[in-house]
Amino acid sequence: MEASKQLLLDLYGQMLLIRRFEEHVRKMARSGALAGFPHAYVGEEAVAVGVCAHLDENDAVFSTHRGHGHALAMGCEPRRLLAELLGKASGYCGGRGGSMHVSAVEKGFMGCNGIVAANMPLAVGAGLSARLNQDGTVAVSFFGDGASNHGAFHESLNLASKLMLPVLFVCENNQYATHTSFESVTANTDVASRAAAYAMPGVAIDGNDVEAVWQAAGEAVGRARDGEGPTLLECRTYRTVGHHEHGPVYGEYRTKEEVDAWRERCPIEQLRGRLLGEDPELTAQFARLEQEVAEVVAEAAEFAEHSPYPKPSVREEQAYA
Amino acid sequence: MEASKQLLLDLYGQMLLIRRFEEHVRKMARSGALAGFPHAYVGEEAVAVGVCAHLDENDAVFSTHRGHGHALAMGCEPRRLLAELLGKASGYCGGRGGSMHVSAVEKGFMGCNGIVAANMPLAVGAGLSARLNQDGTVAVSFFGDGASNHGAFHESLNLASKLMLPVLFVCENNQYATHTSFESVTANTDVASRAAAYAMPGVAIDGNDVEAVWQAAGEAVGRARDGEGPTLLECRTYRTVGHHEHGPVYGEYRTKEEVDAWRERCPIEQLRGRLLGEDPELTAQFARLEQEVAEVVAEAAEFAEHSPYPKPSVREEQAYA
Amino acid sequence: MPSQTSQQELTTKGYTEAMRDALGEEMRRDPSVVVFGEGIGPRGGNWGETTGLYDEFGPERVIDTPISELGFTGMGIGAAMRGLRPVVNLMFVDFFGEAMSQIMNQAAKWHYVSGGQVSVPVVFWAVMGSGNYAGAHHSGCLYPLFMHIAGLKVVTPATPADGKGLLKSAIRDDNPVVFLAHRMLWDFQGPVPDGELLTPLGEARVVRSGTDVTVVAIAQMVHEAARAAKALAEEGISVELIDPRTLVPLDVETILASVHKTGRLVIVDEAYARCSAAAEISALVAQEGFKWLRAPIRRLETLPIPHPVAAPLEEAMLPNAAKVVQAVHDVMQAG
Amino acid sequence: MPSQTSQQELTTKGYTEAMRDALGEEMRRDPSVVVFGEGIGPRGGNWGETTGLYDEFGPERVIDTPISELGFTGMGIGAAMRGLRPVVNLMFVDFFGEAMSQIMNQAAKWHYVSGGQVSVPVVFWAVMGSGNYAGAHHSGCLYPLFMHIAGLKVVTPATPADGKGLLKSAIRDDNPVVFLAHRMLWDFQGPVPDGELLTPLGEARVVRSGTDVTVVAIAQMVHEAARAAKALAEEGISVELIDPRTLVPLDVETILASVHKTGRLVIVDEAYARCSAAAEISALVAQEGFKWLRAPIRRLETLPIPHPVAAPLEEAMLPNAAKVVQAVHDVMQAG
Ligand SMILES: Cc1ncc(C[n+]2csc(CCOP(=O)(O)OP(=O)(O)O)c2C)c(N)n1
Ligand SMILES: Cc1ncc(C[n+]2csc(CCOP(=O)(O)OP(=O)(O)O)c2C)c(N)n1
Ligand SMILES: [Mg+2]
Ligand SMILES: [Mg+2]
Repeated sequence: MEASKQLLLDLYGQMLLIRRFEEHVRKMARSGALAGFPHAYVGEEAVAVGVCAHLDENDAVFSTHRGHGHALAMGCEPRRLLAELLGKASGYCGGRGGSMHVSAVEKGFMGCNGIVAANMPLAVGAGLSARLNQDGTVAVSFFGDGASNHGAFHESLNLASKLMLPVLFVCENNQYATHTSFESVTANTDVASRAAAYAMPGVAIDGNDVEAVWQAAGEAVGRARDGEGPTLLECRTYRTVGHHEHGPVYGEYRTKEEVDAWRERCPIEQLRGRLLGEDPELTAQFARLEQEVAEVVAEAAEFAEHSPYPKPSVREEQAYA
Repeated sequence: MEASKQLLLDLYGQMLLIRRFEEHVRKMARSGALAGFPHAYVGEEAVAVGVCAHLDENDAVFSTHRGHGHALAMGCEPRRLLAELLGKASGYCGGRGGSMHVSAVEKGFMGCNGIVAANMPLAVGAGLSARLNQDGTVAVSFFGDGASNHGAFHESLNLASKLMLPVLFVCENNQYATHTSFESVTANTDVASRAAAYAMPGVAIDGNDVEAVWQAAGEAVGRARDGEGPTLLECRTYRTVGHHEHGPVYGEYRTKEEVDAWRERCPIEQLRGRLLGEDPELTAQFARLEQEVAEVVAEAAEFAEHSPYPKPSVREEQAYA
Repeated sequence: MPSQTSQQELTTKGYTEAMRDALGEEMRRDPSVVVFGEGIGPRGGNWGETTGLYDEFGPERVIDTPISELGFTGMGIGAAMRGLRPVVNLMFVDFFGEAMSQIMNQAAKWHYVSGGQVSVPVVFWAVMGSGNYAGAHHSGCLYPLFMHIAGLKVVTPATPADGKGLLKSAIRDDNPVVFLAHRMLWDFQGPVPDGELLTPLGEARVVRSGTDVTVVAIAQMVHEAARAAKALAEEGISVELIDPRTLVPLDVETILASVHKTGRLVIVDEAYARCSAAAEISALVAQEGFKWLRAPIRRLETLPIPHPVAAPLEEAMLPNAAKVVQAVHDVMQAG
Repeated sequence: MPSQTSQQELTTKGYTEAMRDALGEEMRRDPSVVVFGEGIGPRGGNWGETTGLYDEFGPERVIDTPISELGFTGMGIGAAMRGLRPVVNLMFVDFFGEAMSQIMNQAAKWHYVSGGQVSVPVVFWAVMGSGNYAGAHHSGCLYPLFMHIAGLKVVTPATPADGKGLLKSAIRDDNPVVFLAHRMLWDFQGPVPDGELLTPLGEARVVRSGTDVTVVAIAQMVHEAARAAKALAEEGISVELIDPRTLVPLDVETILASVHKTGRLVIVDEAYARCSAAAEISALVAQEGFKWLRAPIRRLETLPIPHPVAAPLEEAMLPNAAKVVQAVHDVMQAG
């Protein structure tokens, strides 16, 4: 399966949107305009974009604490996403969710999650629902290398495999959990190899190569939709920013050199370089794209900033369904 | 490593004691003389005996809901064990623990456990203590096939392997968890193979062959004491009685034929046959052993039955240390 | 008596059987109802609470799980978020510890936090309670933990009729419901209305009317308290006995109205005392019904120690009818 | 003021710093004290609560763990059963859900059930509390869950001195202790006695003496209540403010003695209302101190909804000084 130029350009555009959106979020967080500790997806865009290209709003994506990229890749509106991050009434959840709990069910985006690894069993449940309803949808759990050491990983992979559920387990192996290197706390760091413990296919791919992600995810999603069960996809990638915006990008737990080397492998720049190499004429289109994305983000910022907060009087609405 | 005849006779005696002890417990449970739902170890004696032969009271054995065999193999007194099962003051725990929670710390027997898989992290902790104190002890977690699907398995094996702790994880794969066959709920039923997910040696052995268990456990204990880290031992065995004494032995979830076939492979009878084949003179010694064991169990029964219950007034003693 | 049943015929049924009926009826009515847990397939559950359902509905809807409470509880929650109505059978409430993360951080929160985009119609079913010398790992009540967590409902039926009527309502409820059946009632027989029975969550049952003292009792303790009330009646003390039936939502009105009438309150709760349902009921009455109180509010509860297996110890730690009689005497004397 | 400190010099310290001092001192004193958790090694913990310890004590005693709360909590318990004194850092109390099985079924039970053969000297340390718009998964208090479970102790320091003195006592205690530090006090500065400081578990602190109304407040709420008490003093209302400091064991005597004096009780608790510490305190007083009460017992707590991120919503759900003032006015008017 090879991606067409048009598709690659589309994926490029999505990655760029995530990058620029996150840059705005980071700026706001560091200035104090955005409360809390947002976890930016910078450097890992190819994973969300490559996987979600195979999904639509009928599928079910369960995301992490680092989930803005997944939300955007599922087609969430930047303005309502940003409004939610700011706790505004116009956000997807009326300002209740914020960065770590935003969901947009109409987009198949079932939510970020503040509890590491907790989304895996949820995705299994969505897979169960899909199988029972024979509706052809798939469920995706994104999770980090850190999450792969949680018991939920073990139980979820076994359940999904034994019940042959349409689930994708996408490990975003960025090699660190906060400031703890994966290697320092993990006996077997080859996550894909662990799929064998669940009689499930496990595939390791370059998570900074959006076409590779797109290809592997396409096969896995195809198998899932065909009733052939789950797949574990390990995408090896890197976050080139801090764990969150109030911590260091490097120093303490990793070197500037390491971060710089991965910045060289930026998924967006790599794709851009490759496409330009094939077709130098694209320069203008890239410039246009950059402009468009900047406008979308600026408009979202404008919208979010000027949206009102929810009124305290609504605080107990929806306490129960 | 080959076991001497004397050792094998010793292991035989221990298995016999467990068998006769459990037969007594079963009888009491079915007559109502023993309250609750004791889980008998009948058919699996070779595992406890083969492993515990390498341990002494300085080591730390963490057992399951099916733990009388482990307790006896660690040298617990049958009388105090039985008294505990009956909730008597003379039991190891003063009658508080009963079958599923009895411990005898002076014997290195850290306790049965009513929560499946919960003993695995505890054994890791004991291993940590051993490593820190450099005391040369090892920790053993016994657990069932059913327990191997619990998240605690995953987290414990990773922790023990990464920290290189002196821990043995002994899976008693008797193919069922209550009435659920392992195969019906498990994607990969080759438990030993799952050790690879934790970069740990995994060894599958015939759990009804006490010498095989003794050999494999000896190697694993040796590695642990030498600072070479944990091992996963999968002992394939079978319980030839019901899950507990108020459920069926066969019917519903397994056939009489299957149970009978495994009874043919009784670890005790097998060893007896083999030893007699090598030395027919042993007949008299076996008869003597049988007699001795019967006396021990009878004496234990007498003791336990006539021991008083704890007084209600002690109910809150030791609420806190 | 459950409210909608005045016209219905009654049949004597067992507590377990009544709950099994409820589950079967709901599965027949609504194809989105599924059940899973350990040994609930062909085995029919640890107590026969699902007997026959596997044969009727098959392995797609009656799913035997591995011993993975965290995983299959989360599976129930995720399935509920996607439109199913799972009944997750966790066997013993003591095993909720395995799945606590999913129950307290996922099930309880998504409806509110999503701004109402999703709901989580899942029932967490288990058996609770002591009285069987089962020891420290199979005797807990633990409902106070779930009462404390915002977003959950908590149900504790004391009769076969309530087992049926409340379970059906719990399955139809759009919120996560912790549904705890008491082990000592397992074979308890009682009249159950034939046909449809939907007992609303949040409505207490006045088991017995009275004028001298209000006794609120939960689950198995309802029967101990009823025995006590009968004995007290013979002495001329008139007890109003209330079974809240659901602890969240709690029918405070019925309790307050009773205390208004009697001026005295005794609460009989098999859970540990600290931060218990009894503590909550006491606090509500001490705030809202203070003006009617003539005597201290008295709590009767299980002593705060892990459950010992020895019969004399377990019996000594539990409330029972005799202790209720004593407590009622105490409050009658106090004011 | 902690009891043993009358002779000691005071130094102004931060809350975090004081707890770090306590841990360092105990590790220096007793080689069996170890600490583990996520990012508590070279990183020094999420809040700097272990900064410097890795360098001083090395990776054998300061152990960075994988994200395996169930596993490493159980590892702490097993190690404690074998003689170590682990401080298990669980980061946020919300993550106790992952490890609940080990905390409630293992740590809490082994000492009693073994008939005293083993003890389980482990501290479960975490940060709790709202006030920072962190949302539904990082804002819980949850101490009522641990109070309910027999066998655990529960500690909630409100000042740097108590952070130090109670943590040292918790580490030396032979029981499992849930130790919860409040996030909003992170940088809070206060006087800490120099040198050894062992504040006993089970001794409340009377923050302010008064005669009109007893206010019991927990953790961060102590500071809100203190502000309220100051404002009320200006109106001529004399508040006796009590910080229980440890919720198990709870110093009921100090609370009862105060209610005896004032006849009125307001409880300020940031946890959810149902089955809370406030409920427990109310129930204890409604039973043991009823005769002294002149007015209904008033609870002030966080509304029972998952924590929303939006600032106006979170603020509206929490108790604060203004609400305490209002509640005190209410009880003063009531009787
Ligand atoms: C159960 C749980 N434990 C710990 C945390 C705190 N925490 C938040 S993010 C994080 C690191 C996660 O690492 P990883 O899974 O690799 O994801 P990444 O941040 O690298 O994307 C941790 C430990 C949490 N939120 N939930
Ligand atoms: C966490 C937990 N879940 C469920 C149970 C109920 N239970 C007790 S024994 C058992 C089966 C255990 O199977 P396995 O681990 O294979 O051990 P075996 O009984 O075969 O020795 C189950 C499900 C429990 N005690 N704890
Ligand atoms: Mg990571
Ligand atoms: Mg088994």
